[in-house]
Amino acid sequence: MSTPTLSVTNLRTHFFTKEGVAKAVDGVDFDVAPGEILGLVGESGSGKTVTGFSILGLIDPPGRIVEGSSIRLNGEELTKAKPDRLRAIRGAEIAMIFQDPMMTLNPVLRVDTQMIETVQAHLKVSRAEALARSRAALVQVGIASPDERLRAYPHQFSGGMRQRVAIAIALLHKPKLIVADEPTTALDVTIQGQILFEAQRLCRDSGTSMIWVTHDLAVVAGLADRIAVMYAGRIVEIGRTADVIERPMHPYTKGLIGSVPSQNTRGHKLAQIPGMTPSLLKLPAGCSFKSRCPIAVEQCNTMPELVEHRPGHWARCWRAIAA
Amino acid sequence: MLVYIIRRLMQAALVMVVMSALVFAGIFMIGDPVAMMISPDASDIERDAVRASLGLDKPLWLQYLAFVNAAVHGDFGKSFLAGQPAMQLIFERMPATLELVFFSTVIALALGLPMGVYAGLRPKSVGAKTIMTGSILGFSLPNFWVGLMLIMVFAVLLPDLIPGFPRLPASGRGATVNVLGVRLSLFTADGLLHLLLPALTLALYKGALIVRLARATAREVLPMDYVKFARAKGLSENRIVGVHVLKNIMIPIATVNGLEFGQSVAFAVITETVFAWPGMGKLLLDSILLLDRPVVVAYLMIIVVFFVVLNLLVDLLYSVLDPRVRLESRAT
Amino acid sequence: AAQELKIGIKTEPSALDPQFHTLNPNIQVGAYFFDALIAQDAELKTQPALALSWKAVDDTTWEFKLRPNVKFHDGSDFTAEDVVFTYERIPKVPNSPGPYTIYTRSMKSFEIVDPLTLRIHTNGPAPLLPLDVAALPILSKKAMAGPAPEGKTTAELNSGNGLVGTGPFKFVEWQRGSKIVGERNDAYWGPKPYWKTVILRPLSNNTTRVAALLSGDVDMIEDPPTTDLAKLKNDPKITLAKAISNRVIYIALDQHGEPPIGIPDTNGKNPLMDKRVREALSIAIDRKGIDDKIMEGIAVPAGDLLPYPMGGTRKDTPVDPYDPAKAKKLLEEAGYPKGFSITLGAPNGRYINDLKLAQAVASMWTRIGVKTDVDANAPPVFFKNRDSFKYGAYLAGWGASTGELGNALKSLAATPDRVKGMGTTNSGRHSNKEMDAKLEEALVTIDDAKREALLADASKILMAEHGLIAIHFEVSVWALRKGLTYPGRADQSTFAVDVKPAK
Amino acid sequence: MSETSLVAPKPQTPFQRVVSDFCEDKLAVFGLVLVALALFVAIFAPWISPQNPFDIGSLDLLDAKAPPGSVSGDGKLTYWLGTDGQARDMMSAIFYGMRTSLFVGFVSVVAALGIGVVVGLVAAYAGGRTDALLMRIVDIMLSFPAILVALILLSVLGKGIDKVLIALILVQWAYFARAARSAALVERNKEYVEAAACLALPPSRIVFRHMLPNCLPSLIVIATITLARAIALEATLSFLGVGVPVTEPSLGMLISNGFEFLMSGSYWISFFPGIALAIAIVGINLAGDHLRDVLNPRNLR
Amino acid sequence: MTAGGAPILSLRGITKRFTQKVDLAGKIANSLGAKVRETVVQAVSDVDLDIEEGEVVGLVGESGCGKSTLGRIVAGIQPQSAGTMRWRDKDVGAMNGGERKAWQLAVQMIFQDPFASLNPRLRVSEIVGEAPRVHGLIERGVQAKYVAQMLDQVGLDGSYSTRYPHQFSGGQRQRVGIARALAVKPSFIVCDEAVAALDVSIQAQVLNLFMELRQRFGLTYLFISHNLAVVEHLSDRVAIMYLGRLVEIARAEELFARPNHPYTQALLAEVPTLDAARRVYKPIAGELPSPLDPPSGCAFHPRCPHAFARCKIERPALKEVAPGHLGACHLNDG
Ligand SMILES: Nc1ncnc2c1ncn2[C@@H]1O[C@H](COP(=O)(O)OP(=O)(O)OP(=O)(O)O)[C@@H](O)[C@H]1O
Ligand SMILES: Nc1ncnc2c1ncn2[C@@H]1O[C@H](COP(=O)(O)OP(=O)(O)OP(=O)(O)O)[C@@H](O)[C@H]1O
Ligand SMILES: [Mg+2]
Ligand SMILES: [Mg+2]
Repeated sequence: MSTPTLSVTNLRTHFFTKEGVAKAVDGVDFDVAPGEILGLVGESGSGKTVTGFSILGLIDPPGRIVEGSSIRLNGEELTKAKPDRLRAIRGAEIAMIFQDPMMTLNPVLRVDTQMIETVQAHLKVSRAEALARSRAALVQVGIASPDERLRAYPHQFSGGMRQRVAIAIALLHKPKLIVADEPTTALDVTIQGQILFEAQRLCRDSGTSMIWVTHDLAVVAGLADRIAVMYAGRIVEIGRTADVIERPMHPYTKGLIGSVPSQNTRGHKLAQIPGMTPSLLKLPAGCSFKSRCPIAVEQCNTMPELVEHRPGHWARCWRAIAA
Repeated sequence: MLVYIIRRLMQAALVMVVMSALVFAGIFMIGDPVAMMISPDASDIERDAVRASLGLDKPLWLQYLAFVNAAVHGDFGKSFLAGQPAMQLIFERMPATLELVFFSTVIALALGLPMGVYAGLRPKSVGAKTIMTGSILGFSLPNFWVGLMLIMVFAVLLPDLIPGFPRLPASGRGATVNVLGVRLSLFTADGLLHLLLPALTLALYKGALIVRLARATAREVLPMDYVKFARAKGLSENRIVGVHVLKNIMIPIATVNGLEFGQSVAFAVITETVFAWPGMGKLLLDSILLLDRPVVVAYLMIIVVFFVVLNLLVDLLYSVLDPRVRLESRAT
Repeated sequence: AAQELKIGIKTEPSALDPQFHTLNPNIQVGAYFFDALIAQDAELKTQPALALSWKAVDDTTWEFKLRPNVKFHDGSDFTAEDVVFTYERIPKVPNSPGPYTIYTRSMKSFEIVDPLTLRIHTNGPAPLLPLDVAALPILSKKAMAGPAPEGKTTAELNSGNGLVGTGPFKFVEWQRGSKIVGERNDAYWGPKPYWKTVILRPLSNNTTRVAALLSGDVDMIEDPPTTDLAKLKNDPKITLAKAISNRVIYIALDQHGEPPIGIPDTNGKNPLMDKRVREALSIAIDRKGIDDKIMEGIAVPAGDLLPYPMGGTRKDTPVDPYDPAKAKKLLEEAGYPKGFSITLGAPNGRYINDLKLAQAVASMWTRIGVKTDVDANAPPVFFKNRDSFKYGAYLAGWGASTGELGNALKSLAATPDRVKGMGTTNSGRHSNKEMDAKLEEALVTIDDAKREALLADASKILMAEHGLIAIHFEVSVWALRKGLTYPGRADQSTFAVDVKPAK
Repeated sequence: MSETSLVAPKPQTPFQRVVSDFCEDKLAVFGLVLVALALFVAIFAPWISPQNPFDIGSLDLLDAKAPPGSVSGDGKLTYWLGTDGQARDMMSAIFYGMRTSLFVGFVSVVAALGIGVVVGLVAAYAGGRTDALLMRIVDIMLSFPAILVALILLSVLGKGIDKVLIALILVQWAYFARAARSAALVERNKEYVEAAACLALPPSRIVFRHMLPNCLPSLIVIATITLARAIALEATLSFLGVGVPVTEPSLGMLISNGFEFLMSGSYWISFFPGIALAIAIVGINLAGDHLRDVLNPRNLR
Repeated sequence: MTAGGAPILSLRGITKRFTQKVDLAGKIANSLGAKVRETVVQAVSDVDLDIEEGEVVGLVGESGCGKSTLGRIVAGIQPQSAGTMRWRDKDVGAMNGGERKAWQLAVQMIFQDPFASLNPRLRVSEIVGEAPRVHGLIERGVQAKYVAQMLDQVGLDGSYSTRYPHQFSGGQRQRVGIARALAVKPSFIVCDEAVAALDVSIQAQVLNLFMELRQRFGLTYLFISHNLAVVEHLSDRVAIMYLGRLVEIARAEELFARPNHPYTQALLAEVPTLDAARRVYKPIAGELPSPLDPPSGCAFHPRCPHAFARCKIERPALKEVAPGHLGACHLNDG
């Protein structure tokens, strides 16, 4: 593998709230290679979004990236970067796409304003040139009559179009990495298809790396090169898509796969993971999944490490192979 | 748009009819205008004559019908007290009130908006808490008290105590210039000086309101996804606060301020009384106390129209500020 | 600027047409621009003005000799024509809320003997005609010419059109609510005013008015509030001018009969019908204390309806002494040893300290056992209540513009009679036939001395009966910046002509 | 299926949560203390006042305008805060004034809130013509000057605190009606309202049992602000001579009456009531402000 | 599913228009030369659908195509503008008071948003127990017991009844919503995107619950969703909706195996599956047109790869293409 675009090691992002310390992300490691799409999967509250925001340095108080974490973009350490440098990186080298397309664009500013300001935030170019770039970006994501669309306000767009505008904004500076946080969850299947199509084409054509966050394994199954499964602030399994889907090693991953309804499940009970995600405020010692795990053993009271059980296929489970 | 205006005007007409009927009944219930105005030396016969000449001898509903009939033809009656068309009296006074309210709005915005946004950005800071506590005083101190205090302090005490402290005029309107046939004092130094204290009195309340509103909306807008997205785009903090946040804050501020503008115009009564400001609020107050019904009715008519126009402007402004709003759909 | 006088007045006139509204501020400002045939001096005694002399030719005819060589502001001559025009215009003024016909009601016809001699024929004996005439400023017939029946209309006069008189000042402008500006009439027939320009600014709020004076916005104000007098007195930059006024503050007691109004605990008996009770209520009032504590020394305890030496007053009028012990005894004699309850009506903001006065009186009455509840209201409400007899007792004021007792007695104390115009403001409905007779005789007696004697008798009867309780005469106060003097006037008017720099 | 492994959140009622959240802000607690103080004084005025300022028989004009700390003419009483122009002990007057002001403020705001909420909710739920009609009435009320309303009432019904109360209610309910309507319009489109409709619950129940509790928090915050406004408005009416009866002065009236004494040096007649008013209002709003944050539905999640 | 017999619910020509009328002001404006027209959103057009007792019918379509509106009409929350709805062979429009209430309670709805659909200020005991009590199904005294029983049915502990909605997770909230519906003993449940807001793992729990309840109480479902996988998992029959109209109805296996309408085909192509093979997405072109101004003819023609001239002019009718399989496409004629 060539040098990764992004390399995250031991990322720990904690929220210091009045109820206690919420360890939203607690020791996450992964790399993203150039042009690679990494699917980050996990149930609600498992820390996917926080991981994304951590990479962009957008954690608001009371949250903080804890000492000892490391996020490297092409070798540059971001956790130690100055605010100005971070600002320069955001939007230019790392871009982000948010979940809800209805909320990510400022409703009172025209689309051109929101695009031009992004161009000008990182490049000293004239308005006209910024506009030309913006137009080009809209064309790239397949928006028809871009000139007209530029002069419109977000509310005049459908959800799918808005999400495409958001992607266009992310593309303006040809970033090395795009963090897409559930960008299709709020959209229809047909529109989701369009967005997935754009994303795929993009990475293929421009070599941009992407982290695609979702809670729906099915979405990333056909898209991602590799999949990372998160649970309670940690990555519990990571590997090539085919490996993870077809030969999952962590019981949680298995549970997830089993709970996806499909043709084959018709008339049957879906497999379901019992119980709920434990509160991040008081995680039990050891494996945080043990209370819901069908195959938990005594050993699970100590935290397992993320171990490469097969080539390129890592899992954080004592019984990974046994399962 | 046209429909919208027409709908508004129809509602205004309705409100006017009800309002004038209420005023007729109300003044009738308060007392006898003639008893207020005529010389106490006058005999009953002379009083009856005056009543007849002012049309007050007829049954109330006849008086009202006569009024409506005349009003439809554009005649809103003559002031009992001044003998002049009530509308004319009010229009004479209107510029003074408008410029007072306008100036105070400017002051309130200039002071209130930055303070409110600051308090919204740093809600836990000492500065924010001071601002918020101060703003409570701003809208809870009675207007007349603030006005009189300002007069005492800036027109009397400070200049007396500190030699060389500029003495602000305590009352009345300063030199005026004629702008398109309207007398305005906004454009002369003397005029502005006279405006200062009364405008400040009015601005205190408004400013307090703006501070609170700005803070509240800032707190609502800041956690929005689009603010975070703006950060993710790498925009500078200045642009985020100054454009993305501020433009969203301006929507409620503009709406509320527009409506408050109307309220202030309508009820600048107290400030005008305290500062002997020759505006229409003072006219209204005097007219109410002297039961000068035509003026009160005409005044309220004007205010209704004024509110309608203002609402319209506010809605227009609203649709300019907030592109999501289409006027037709907000027709209430 | 030099020779500019700015006066903070309490109330703005409603019109500049001197025949539109019989309102004190109108009358006051009228005197800046116009003269009447007769003027009233500071004590309200008649003085020659545009008329040099006048006399009653017979019971129903008065003859006036007019002052020669008087010019209107527009340079035209003043003649009897102008006077007749003026008087004849009065009934034609439309929509007047306070018509001047109350001053012309006795006038039957006018006779111009020669340009400077005028005779007025009256409906009956009109002893007070000179006083009526004094209330009627003379307009210029020429300047007043216009298409309306009344010549120039009120609206035109308000804008200055036709506002041409013979008075000490010429009209410059009126910005409603803001200021009235006059300029010295250099051709004035009388003593010329010192001031080149005079500006009247309406400042109705007491505190604002004082602040305006203190801050130098104005040179002089009317009626500083009593609470500020002490401070103003000690202020080295301010002088005060005072004059006892023609306004009496009194309490009227309901005497229409039974059941009483607002007295719930006497089993339907009206204690106020009893002279002893009325006396008790009067002597329960500590007029001196009120004068000191509430009026800050600007009131004179009253035992009559006008201060001496105005027409019909007696030099030795006694003021009811403060004697709560005796008051209690009188109540006991009258059969109210435990007193009773009563509501005292009062206006709020019509007379100097009216509300505080009512409260003080209530407190004093309560101390002798008459539990008093003050019902103070905004003036329109007060007047309505008073005129519809809602009060068992009410506090009010009366300023006899004529400066003689006939006016006050007729309005406040005579038995109400709609046709004769008697007792128009007698809402306590006190009635005393003996007094009525004296008064009615006085009202048709031309001879001044005889008339005044009759009035004195009438008022003596009234006061002995305690038909009304007179409390005090207001003392009018003006505050001026140091270096100005003002002699003060009994009618509470502020005339810029009389304001002069101190020598 | 098992739900037992779930970490059960403490069964804390919203009320308990509000209380515990509220107590976190020192300033708000301080505000609450001020309010408690004001309420104490107001409620117990007749028992803790040195003098009954309503009993005009006990006033001796000779003691008028005594500075703070003077002793009364009969030596029985010390006027800690001085006396006013009527020889009323300022401290007693303030206690009673607080009573009147808070009474007028609270009652008028609560009543106005009640009327406004009903009108606003009904307008929002019914929509159409009912809505238009109710809102026009609100418009009329909003443009009707308070002083005119007060004057009409005083002249028709006579003098009294209750009349001032009615005037204040008449003037203020329209604000609440507007606010309640816009809050209800938001609530009306929420799915829980549809759910209630689907359960065939009667409309009155949907409006008052379901929508109302969700509209109230924002209205209560408006109410704390309006309370301050109401007290100020009452003071202004007193200033214009159409306020509470002189014999039952409110703080606003004490301030406005005392104001004329300010220039002559008898500062205490206006100053102390002013301080008292400020304490009450600042207290109410400090507490109210924080209450707003605590009641914010977003914190309910 | 019972063969034969009257369907439990039968819709004929159900249409829903949202109209903004031209009022007096508009008329005046028109007389002044403005062109104010009535705006009509035809959210549901001419829907015919029979649902048998015990059946699960899936309703699928893009956002804004009128699924929720149809669901609300069925649940009696909104009246239709035209068409008739028969409940157990009785015209709903002609029902008397008692029948009406029985129908209203018999048809219940479960909503998409587990946060907005529960009143945040009511305790669970009230949320679930209020309606049965108000409607006299239970006595006040037994409410607590009844609520506990309902909660138990949806797999929640009875002790939760004193809690407020915010103290639950999304899946639990959805269960409370289901308990609320079950509490009035319905026989028909409209699920409007009832699992769309839930995580996959929770979704599975809720879907299982639906299946279980169906078996236990013989419930009939109208299951609205845009998630084809979920619909496929659950439904006996599936109806596809496009811009207010039903374009295809068939038994689930049939539909997924042999989609007739081009829109259905496109939809199926989009469904993400747990298929680790890297897929090449090829989306349907274009966006959903505005219901304010629907295309002429077949509403799908602007996006349809097979569209020809006739599609622009004539609207295809819903015709049987195979036994029990209805489709609305001109291709079926050729
Ligand atoms: N500002 C904050 N303060 C306290 N805790 C927070 C904050 N933001 C996030 N968290 C906590 O961090 C955890 C991870 O949140 P995150 O948003 O990353 O989850 P997610 O995996 O993106 O879930 P979802 O699928 O619902 O978006 C959650 O338990 C959340 O409660
Ligand atoms: N009350 C209403 N007034 C006007 N138009 C409405 C109203 N309710 C729904 N509509 C319109 O009817 C159409 C269908 O709406 P509906 O909510 O039924 O769609 P849906 O298929 O449920 O969409 P989604 O998947 O987004 O929930 C939409 O265009 C919508 O804008
Ligand atoms: Mg997330
Ligand atoms: Mg829907």
